[in-house]
Amino acid sequence: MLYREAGQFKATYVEDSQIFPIRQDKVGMALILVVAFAGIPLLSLTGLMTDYFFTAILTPFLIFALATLGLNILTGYAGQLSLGTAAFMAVGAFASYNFILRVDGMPILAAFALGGLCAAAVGIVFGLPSMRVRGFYLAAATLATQFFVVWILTKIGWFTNYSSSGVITAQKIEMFGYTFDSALSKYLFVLAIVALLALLAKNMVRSNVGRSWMAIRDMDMAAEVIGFRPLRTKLLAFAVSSFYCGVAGALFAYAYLGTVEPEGFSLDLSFRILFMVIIGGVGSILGSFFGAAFIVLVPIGLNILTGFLENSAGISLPSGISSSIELMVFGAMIIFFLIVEPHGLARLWQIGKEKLRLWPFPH
Amino acid sequence: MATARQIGEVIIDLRNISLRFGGVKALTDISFDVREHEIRAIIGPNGAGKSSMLNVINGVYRPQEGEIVLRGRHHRDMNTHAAARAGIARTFQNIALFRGMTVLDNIMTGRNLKMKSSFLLQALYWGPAQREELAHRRKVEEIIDFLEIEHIRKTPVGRLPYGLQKRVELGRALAAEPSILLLDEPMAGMNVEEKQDMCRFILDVNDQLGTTIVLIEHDMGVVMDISDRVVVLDYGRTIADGTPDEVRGNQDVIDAYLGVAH
Amino acid sequence: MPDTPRQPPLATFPRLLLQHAKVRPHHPAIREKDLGIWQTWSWSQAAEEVRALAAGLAEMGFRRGDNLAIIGDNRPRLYWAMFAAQCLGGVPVPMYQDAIAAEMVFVLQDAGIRFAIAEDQEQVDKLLENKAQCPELTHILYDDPRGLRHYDQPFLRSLDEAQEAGRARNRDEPGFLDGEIDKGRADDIAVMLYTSGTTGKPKGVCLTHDAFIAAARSGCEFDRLGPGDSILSYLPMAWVGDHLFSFAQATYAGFTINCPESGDTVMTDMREIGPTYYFAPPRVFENLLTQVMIRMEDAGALKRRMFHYFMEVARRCGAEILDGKPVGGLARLRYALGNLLVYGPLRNVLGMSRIRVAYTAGAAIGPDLFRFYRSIGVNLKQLYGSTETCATVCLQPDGQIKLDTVGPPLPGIEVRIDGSGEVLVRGPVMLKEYYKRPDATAEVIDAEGFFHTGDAGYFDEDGHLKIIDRAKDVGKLANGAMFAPNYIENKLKFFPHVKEAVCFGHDRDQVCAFINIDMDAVGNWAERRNITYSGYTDLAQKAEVYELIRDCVEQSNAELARDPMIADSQVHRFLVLHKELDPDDDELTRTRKVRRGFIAQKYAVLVDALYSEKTSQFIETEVKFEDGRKGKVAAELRILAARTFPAAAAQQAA
Amino acid sequence: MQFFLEVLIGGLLSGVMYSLVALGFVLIYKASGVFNFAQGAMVFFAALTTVGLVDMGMPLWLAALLTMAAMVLLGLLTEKFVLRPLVAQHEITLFMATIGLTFFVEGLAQAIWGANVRALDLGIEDVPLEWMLENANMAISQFDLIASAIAAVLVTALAVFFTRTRIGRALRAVADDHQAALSVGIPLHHIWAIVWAVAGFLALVAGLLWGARNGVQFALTFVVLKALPVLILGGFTSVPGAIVGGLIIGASEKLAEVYIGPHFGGGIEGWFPYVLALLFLIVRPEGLFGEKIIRRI
Repeated sequence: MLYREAGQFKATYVEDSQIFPIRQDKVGMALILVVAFAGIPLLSLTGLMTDYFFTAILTPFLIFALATLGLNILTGYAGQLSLGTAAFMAVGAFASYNFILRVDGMPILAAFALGGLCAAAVGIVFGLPSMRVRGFYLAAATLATQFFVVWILTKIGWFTNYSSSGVITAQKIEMFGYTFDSALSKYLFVLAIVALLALLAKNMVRSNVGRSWMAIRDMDMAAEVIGFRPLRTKLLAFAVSSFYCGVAGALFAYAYLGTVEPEGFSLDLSFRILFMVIIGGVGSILGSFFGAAFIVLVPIGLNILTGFLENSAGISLPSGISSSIELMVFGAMIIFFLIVEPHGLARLWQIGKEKLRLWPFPH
Repeated sequence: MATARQIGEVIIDLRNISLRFGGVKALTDISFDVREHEIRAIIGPNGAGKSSMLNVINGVYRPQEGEIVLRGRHHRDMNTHAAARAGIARTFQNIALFRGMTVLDNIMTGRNLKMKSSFLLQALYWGPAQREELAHRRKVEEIIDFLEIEHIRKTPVGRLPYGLQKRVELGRALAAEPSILLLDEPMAGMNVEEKQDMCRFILDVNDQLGTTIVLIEHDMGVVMDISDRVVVLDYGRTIADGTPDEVRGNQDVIDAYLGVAH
Repeated sequence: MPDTPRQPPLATFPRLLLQHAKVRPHHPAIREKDLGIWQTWSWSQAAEEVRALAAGLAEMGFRRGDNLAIIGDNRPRLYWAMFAAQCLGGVPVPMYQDAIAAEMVFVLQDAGIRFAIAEDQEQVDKLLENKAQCPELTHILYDDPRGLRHYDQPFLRSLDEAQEAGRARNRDEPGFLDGEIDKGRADDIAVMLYTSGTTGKPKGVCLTHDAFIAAARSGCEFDRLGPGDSILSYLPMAWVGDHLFSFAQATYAGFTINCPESGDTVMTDMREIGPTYYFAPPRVFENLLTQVMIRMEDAGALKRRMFHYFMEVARRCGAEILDGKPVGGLARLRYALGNLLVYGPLRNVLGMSRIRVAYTAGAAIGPDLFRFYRSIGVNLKQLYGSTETCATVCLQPDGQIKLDTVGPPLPGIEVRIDGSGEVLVRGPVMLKEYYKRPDATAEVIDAEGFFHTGDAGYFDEDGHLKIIDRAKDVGKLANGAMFAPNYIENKLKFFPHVKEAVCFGHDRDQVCAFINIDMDAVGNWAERRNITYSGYTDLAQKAEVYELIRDCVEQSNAELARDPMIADSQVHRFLVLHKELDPDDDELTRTRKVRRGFIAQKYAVLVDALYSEKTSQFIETEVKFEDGRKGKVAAELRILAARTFPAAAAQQAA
Repeated sequence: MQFFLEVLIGGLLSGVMYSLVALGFVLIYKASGVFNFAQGAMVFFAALTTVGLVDMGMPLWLAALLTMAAMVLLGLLTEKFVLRPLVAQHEITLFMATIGLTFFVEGLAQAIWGANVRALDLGIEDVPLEWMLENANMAISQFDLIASAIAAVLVTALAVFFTRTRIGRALRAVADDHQAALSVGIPLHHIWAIVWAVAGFLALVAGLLWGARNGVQFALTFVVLKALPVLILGGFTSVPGAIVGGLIIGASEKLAEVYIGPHFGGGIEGWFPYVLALLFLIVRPEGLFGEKIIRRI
């Protein structure tokens, strides 16, 4: 209905292969970016938005979206299931920490990039079994990453700068003499990085490299026969995915938590990011954002609900119950989505969009 | 229709190929050759080893014995990547398309060996990478035009009917601009009209691009119509080899194949 | 728009083309959907292509006065071929691309074709088939080389080759082509269009540059068409409408024409391009509406209700709002909401969002159908004209749309109704002559210079022309009342379930009809009711289908009863034909007009049965399949009586 | 040498426990092609339920019996609401669904019984066996020995059940070919229900044994993580593989911890089995007893 596409013809392949070939989508995306970069900051300056929105919702949402994007590249596009996402995030976080700590004048962005590259290197090493194994054999192999990385970060004091508790405190984010210490500035910092990396990811998946991933995912034998090299393709997916997770991990430490310990990057975190992929949409860049938003918002919604029940309805709930309920809700949601819409919120969005494009016709 | 293509030298020579899976013999001492620009058919009853033969040629299976001579170079066996580089493309008996991708993207994958842009440039989708992508897009559009599948260009292949999927798969193979095209039952499961179309495409490819074609097909009418030479397999052995007319008259073939299976 | 088009420098189409190339060199002249995108040629590029092609043709021996046959779908190079012929003082003769080979012989011979340009292998094959019968045909050029690699006939060349030769010629002899173009005069024949020949052999209608430029100017000025407009060119190039809208008007005003990828993709291509200017014969509008209704059937209940509610709103006030008539504020508000929710999106999916003006002509359009498009905000108008008048006689002006008239005569056109009710036309847009047929020319142009259209009609009180039927088709019932079969058939055809209708009644005491059901609409209807059927013939003879059609016939009878002039023409008995009327079986013309006389003869046994007491009749008919094979269709056809209404009673009821 | 043996035996004993858990996986995988990641959560659920019931004053045997019923119910519900709607889906999808199930079951267990660590007393003391201590100077836990014995009996019983009984054979048929299984005359749903019930029983036993040893706590869910390398090593479809794999993992993990661990600051138990399994995978992707997969196209 909102889509009025008549007359939007393409006279060149450049126009035809744009990320948003439909004008309405382009305008919509531009609006979202304007709101994210200018609207929200302006709103917060007027005091209508408290820091809570940034520290508890928007910033973690963006960071998780980035990690989800990373996992989606590996699992959604290249079809290699990984349960070690948190480990790659940990590598990114601790590597960035050490680069800044040990190299004088290391620019923060360079440190994050190097952190991501370290994660990519680790990803390549632990992606090697994908040469021989697939499916949940591979998933089990990625669990090894999870345990090994956390163990090594805990056991080797050098990584945590010999902190007795294993906890590190991330350095301040400083660039060009400006310190990103307010909630708003950290949000903008994260937003810029996530927006850029999302664009790059989209470019990759619509180019030959993206097609190579999807080809391996959909029919590896045929992919091999037409000339894709399976191992190289898979390892590249591992590397890119780990890079994204690594950068997300660095942001997790620097722009979200401030202090982290290796155990913070637990298997549970890996699972949560996998859930974001499943609920958001396997093999969809947009879905990564949907999934992250969903998983970030559900506990908040549940908290509000239980708070409401206790305060207004006078029902007293046993302590700790809300985290149990959260687990159950997550579990049920995953099963529900896998059964009802295995392609997640992104597919629902897609269907809705198709409906709008054909409105008033049903199909 | 008059034909201008000249059948040339031997391009693939298969010598004494034997292939076993565990204890099961799939191919036993098979030898035959394929000449440049010809349409070479492999026929035989189910389980005769036809698909295995194609799989040996492009390196999916590695035979235990024998050798493959490709353009005069001797190979103990092939590997898939080297085969693709050497200009061998193929389609599969059970369609092996990338189901999650559109027709356009599927055919684009066929051009991967010709794409040189670095991964980073692709991520930026900038300059040479974009130009390369669009140049190949044009090539792919020509294939789409050739196969008359313009209307489904942006449809995910999983949603297409069988006959069209077969056509898209041919498109993906053609995108590599192969010099040798291996077709594994390209007309299986098609209706008469679809078969006619597919025949026309195969003949056009062979004729206009000079592509050498090795073809497995069940429909005897089609095989006899379009191929230059036919090799007949039965139980993993060669029982006849020659022009369609010679094969048709061969008593072993009549006994083993025509008389029994059909 | 050219400043002074009457000036000699712009008196021919090639000169107009060169003018655009000079004035708006980078403005898109033509687009074609090819290889997935809309390939675009600017006016200067188009002019260059034309120059190459013209010089190439000259190089191959194309001479002043030669006729150039052009056969194919709407393709840029075929449009350019028209210019190329004109540049050299030759005459393009576009031919219907779906004609079978045998049908082409006549035109090839009649026009003395030496040069023919064919779109592709299919058309080349047809020409080759006729070559023996057309010894003069010595050059065949083709656009698309696919499949033609092994055609080694020396007279067969590609357009690429011709253009290559032409470019060389233009390099070597720069002044040559301009000299040829300069020789062109306003009263040279610009194009020869063969009439579809409802009766007898086709005649070549010779139309001058002057006439066609006058027609183009008249239309462009009337609806203010300018370079910014664009049109989808999908109707046969041999048809006068396409030549006027896509060739003459585009060349006059400098707007963009768009060629669809293929016949099957017109709908999608239309949606992509979103033309500002559109033409379609009534049957296309009818099919579109049928599609809309069928697709809406599948929608959810809520959406369906919303759709019907707003369609009702539009029916009440949509056309008035479009005409700028006073409409109440609440109705306007409702319409605005409907526009947001239904009409706008509907125009969008139909590709009509940007249409400023759309025409229909060629046959009468059902008033409800016409009103539907206007009410959803498509500025659809009716136009009246014929091949002999460059399709330019009457046109409805904005704001003065009447559902049952074709509007007042265009400026500069004189229209007169003669004693027998026939419409006569005089003006600059008239044909020069029928090619090599002075007898036929004399028959249609009288001493005063009026062209006899062969249509019956009259002017209403506002000076709008109302066309009833072909003059020769208008007959009388046995009781002396007027019988205009087309008028009744059109009424019936407006029902989505009726595809074609053929009415009989001349010199008879009552009217009876053959009906063709619409396979899509009735098939869909049947599936909803779980009626199984094996094919067209089977479906057509289902009792339920007959009841459905009877309902349509009776509704149309009720409407006919309202007009005392034609109340006697109500359909008393009808049958549903066992096969679809088909141009390949000569039952329809290529423009899909019913050949009533031929049908009456072919199915005489059925007509007799209609006028007897029989309730069924066996019939066996030979049909031609697409591949040229022949077969037989046989069926026992049921005949049903329909309720008729006394004229007065119906008026009371209404 | 004595110390080595002590470690080896201790490792083998815990290896038997791993086998027990791994067997639960193999069982379900063979019958329904599902890699049931929720097996660990089921162990946790079973232990917590039993302890909870005992704490409410029930005798152990009754609590165990009721828990068994709950496990069967859980299995049936899982079959109906998770597996049946996902039938014929890709095995990775099923695997991810069981991760969801893991969360759900963990949440459910804690929602009912709370998240506190509880002790479970089976009446077997976790003390070194005196006889071994005196005669061989080796500290072998009495509890481990008894637990292993129980596990070994169960494992053997199941192996026999698989190869000797009609239902067992039907189960194996299901794994190979659903059509063939139907022709045996046992409805597929029944087979799956039986399998999930048996898996629930295994979870219960494992939960009781592990819970009694280490306390009933959330960490019990991690037994699934111990079982994974066992499966990789032994092959997903092989009962003997699960047994041998469990022993290998149990023994090598303990030996590595004792002999290699100190060089790295200890705690390598968490990942060592994985690395071992991975290295093994690269050599033999189908596992010790798995069938070689021929990829046909």
